Amino acid sequence: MKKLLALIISLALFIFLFQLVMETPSKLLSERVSSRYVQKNVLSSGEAEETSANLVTSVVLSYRGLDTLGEVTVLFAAATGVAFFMKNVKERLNFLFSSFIVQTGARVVSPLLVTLGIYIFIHGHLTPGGGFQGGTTIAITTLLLYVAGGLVERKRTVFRTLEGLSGSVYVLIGLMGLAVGGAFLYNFLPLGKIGELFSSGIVPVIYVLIGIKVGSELSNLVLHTTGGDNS
Amino acid sequence: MTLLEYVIVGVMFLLGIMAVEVRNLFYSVIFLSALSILAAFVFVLMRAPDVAMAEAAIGSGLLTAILLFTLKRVEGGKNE
Amino acid sequence: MNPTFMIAIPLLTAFLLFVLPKRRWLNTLFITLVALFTSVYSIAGLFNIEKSMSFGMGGWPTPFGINLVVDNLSAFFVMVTQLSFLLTIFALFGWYRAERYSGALMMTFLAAVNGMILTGDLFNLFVFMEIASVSLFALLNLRESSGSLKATFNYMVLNALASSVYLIGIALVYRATGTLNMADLSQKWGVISEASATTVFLMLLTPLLLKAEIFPLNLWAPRIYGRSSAGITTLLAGMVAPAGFYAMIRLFSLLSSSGTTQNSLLILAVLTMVIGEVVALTRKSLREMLGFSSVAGMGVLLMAALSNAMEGALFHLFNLALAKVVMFLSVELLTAGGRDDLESLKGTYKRNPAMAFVFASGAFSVAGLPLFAGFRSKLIILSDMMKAEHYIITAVFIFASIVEFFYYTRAVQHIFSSNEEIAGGRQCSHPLSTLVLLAAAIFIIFTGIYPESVMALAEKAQMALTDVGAYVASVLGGM
Amino acid sequence: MNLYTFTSLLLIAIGVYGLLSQRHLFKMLVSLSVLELGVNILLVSIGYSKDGVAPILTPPEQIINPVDPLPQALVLTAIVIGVGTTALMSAIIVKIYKRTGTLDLSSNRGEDE
Repeated sequence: MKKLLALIISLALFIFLFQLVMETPSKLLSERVSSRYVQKNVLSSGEAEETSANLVTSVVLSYRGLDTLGEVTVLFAAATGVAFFMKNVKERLNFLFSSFIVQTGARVVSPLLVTLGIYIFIHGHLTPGGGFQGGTTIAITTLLLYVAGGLVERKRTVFRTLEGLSGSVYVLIGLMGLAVGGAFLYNFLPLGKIGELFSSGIVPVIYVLIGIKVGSELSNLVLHTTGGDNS
Repeated sequence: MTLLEYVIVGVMFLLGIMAVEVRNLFYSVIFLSALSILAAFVFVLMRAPDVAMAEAAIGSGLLTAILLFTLKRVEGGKNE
Repeated sequence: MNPTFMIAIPLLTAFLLFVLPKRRWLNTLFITLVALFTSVYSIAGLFNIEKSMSFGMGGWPTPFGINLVVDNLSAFFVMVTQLSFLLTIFALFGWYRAERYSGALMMTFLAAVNGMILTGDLFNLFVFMEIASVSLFALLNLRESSGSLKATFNYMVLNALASSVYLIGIALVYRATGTLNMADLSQKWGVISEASATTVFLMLLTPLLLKAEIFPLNLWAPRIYGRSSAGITTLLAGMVAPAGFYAMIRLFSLLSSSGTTQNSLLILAVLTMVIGEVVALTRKSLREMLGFSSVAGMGVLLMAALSNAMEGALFHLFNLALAKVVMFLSVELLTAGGRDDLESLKGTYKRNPAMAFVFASGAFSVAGLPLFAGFRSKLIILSDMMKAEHYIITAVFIFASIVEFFYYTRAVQHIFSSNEEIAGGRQCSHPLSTLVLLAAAIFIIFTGIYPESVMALAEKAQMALTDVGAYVASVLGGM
Repeated sequence: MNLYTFTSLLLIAIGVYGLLSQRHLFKMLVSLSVLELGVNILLVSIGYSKDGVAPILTPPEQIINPVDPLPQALVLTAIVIGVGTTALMSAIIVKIYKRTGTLDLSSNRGEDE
């Protein structure tokens, strides 16, 4: 009976949303804010003022940089919250596939995965991917090492310090922009040419920081989900 | 191409229903993970490679792990 | 004042707490310093604002980048929330020694609330709302029980649902207008047809109504207020609810909404007020009573804001936030987290007379007793509503005020009634908390006698709210 | 309306259905995830145009007719926020289970009030 009611409500919601989407007009890309992002001509100066080849990166880190600082903070708060909840949970999960082969395999694969993660976030302004994707890859390595027999158990404090450090440096870079260019997160490094590795100023620097931060935050999250903090 | 799209959408619909409806919580998480992977594929079709990478790594990788750890902690949840 | 610091400094502190050595006194010191800094900075800034100012992040012109807006209205709200935070930090000094986790969460929470008020961008607002809620979820369980955990889970589900609705709204807004900046949006709002504009507007309002505790999205509130530690629920009543209210009236003034929206929201506000007051009357637990009363207070604010009494509403918001924070904190210190039903509170004034006095001044202020701050603001709301000829609502408001007056005097009477049994155990709160709360209580009475200074601020804030043209011009000025 | 928007609305409806019909906390979590996935697809589909190309510049050539990069940036944010809240909710679920021994809302066992 309750299911029937839920079904009716969700069907009604579907029809309602369908009509709503049909009714709202859709603007072409050329009339949207992002058309200027695509031309890299927000300041109407005629030349590229932002030089990441990956347009999503330039939106995420440059045009809407404050969102990204906030987003990293959400993750930070969530990881801290999980740690907060789990700090009194003493017992640990023991479903580790800790056979010799798995451990060796994890040891061999994990450096490769970390390298991949680092590659992804260093090239975040050139190719798809960036700090979040690379950071997640690193966190997945942590997960692998954990599942293969708790190989990262004693490294927890390192992750927490890394998390705090990269976050502080991120904010400090933002404040430096305020001091140099008069606006928080102002891009004060030389911009270079589109498509080169050393281009677009502070964007790759911040993406590397985000990579480290997201990587350590998600690692923390995973490790804390498995049990409390007994350091 | 279009046929592929319709198939994917159909499978996603089914997976979504199953993830929500199936009694066994373990299967539910697995269906959710599969749904995430298909969503990542849809993001690729929508020319959003960044989002697709994030969804594949976070949604179907990490989130699944976290949910499975949780499930293990609550001893399968005993859904009855 | 540069609003960047209001967000960046608390965030920096939150991250730094994990780098610095693990010492509780060090964490507490840092948090206290930051709270002092943001309060002083916001109050100093409030008196230096000539006109609306917009700060583009990253140096981008505004519809393209994210901007923070400082005008008399946002500065007023920032000031209110900073004072609530400062009071909470100082009052909890006695038992709350910040360990790293909760300390960092306090800081991210502070940054997020400031961001919610200062931002001029719809999606950025969403991000800050999420930070605020995520930090709060853990903090609400500082004194953990299965009740508080379940209440938090309930709140989280509702919150996630409201956020999804908001995101759908953002998707539609961006699809139709191609912008996410609030000022830019107010110029392009007309593109959306009347019918769907109302729906989209309500979608954007959903999480704000949830934050501002308006019926029917406030069903989470009684459980949270009743079961979490009262020292932390001050953050909800004194910070999150005002921030949500701010974003709501800002959107109202920027996006012209239809008369039906206004009227239906007015009905919701009146319902919130009436239900809140009446249920508060029936509650035995003091915390729950305060929770319902807080909900009812938000109803009063929205009602006044929607019926041409904005100035009084802003003044009342200030009084309400201060009184609520003071009351929650003194209840926490009076009961020491223990039982809080009215019977067990009999005679507690002997245990801690200072806290009893503080509670009484907060209660009388909210109840609207002459000499206290709340009386002045309620009077202004009443006369403004009479001038605008909202007679029926005024009558309901008077009825609700009488109910409120009744249950607050009952609570105060219980605390001050003599009870021989309890007289023995004398218990003191930390001298610093006592001092700060006493100062706040005296300030409430002072505002009640000389309301002019706060009133002038509220007046300026109200001017800033109505002057949409100045807001839009300052944000889009560079165009 | 394109096919992807349609899919996203379907997923949103499924998520809401799950939230309404399930009384098990873990299933509510799963339903919320489905709902958030739907919202994310909706956001990206707002920026999608039928013959657009991925928004990545290849330097010598100009980019012609890219899809809108802004919704993609928003969705990146939304995905990360989503995983954060979900992780926090699962931590609370674990705690509730430790205290009450059940995750079913329909049974009120273990309410310590």
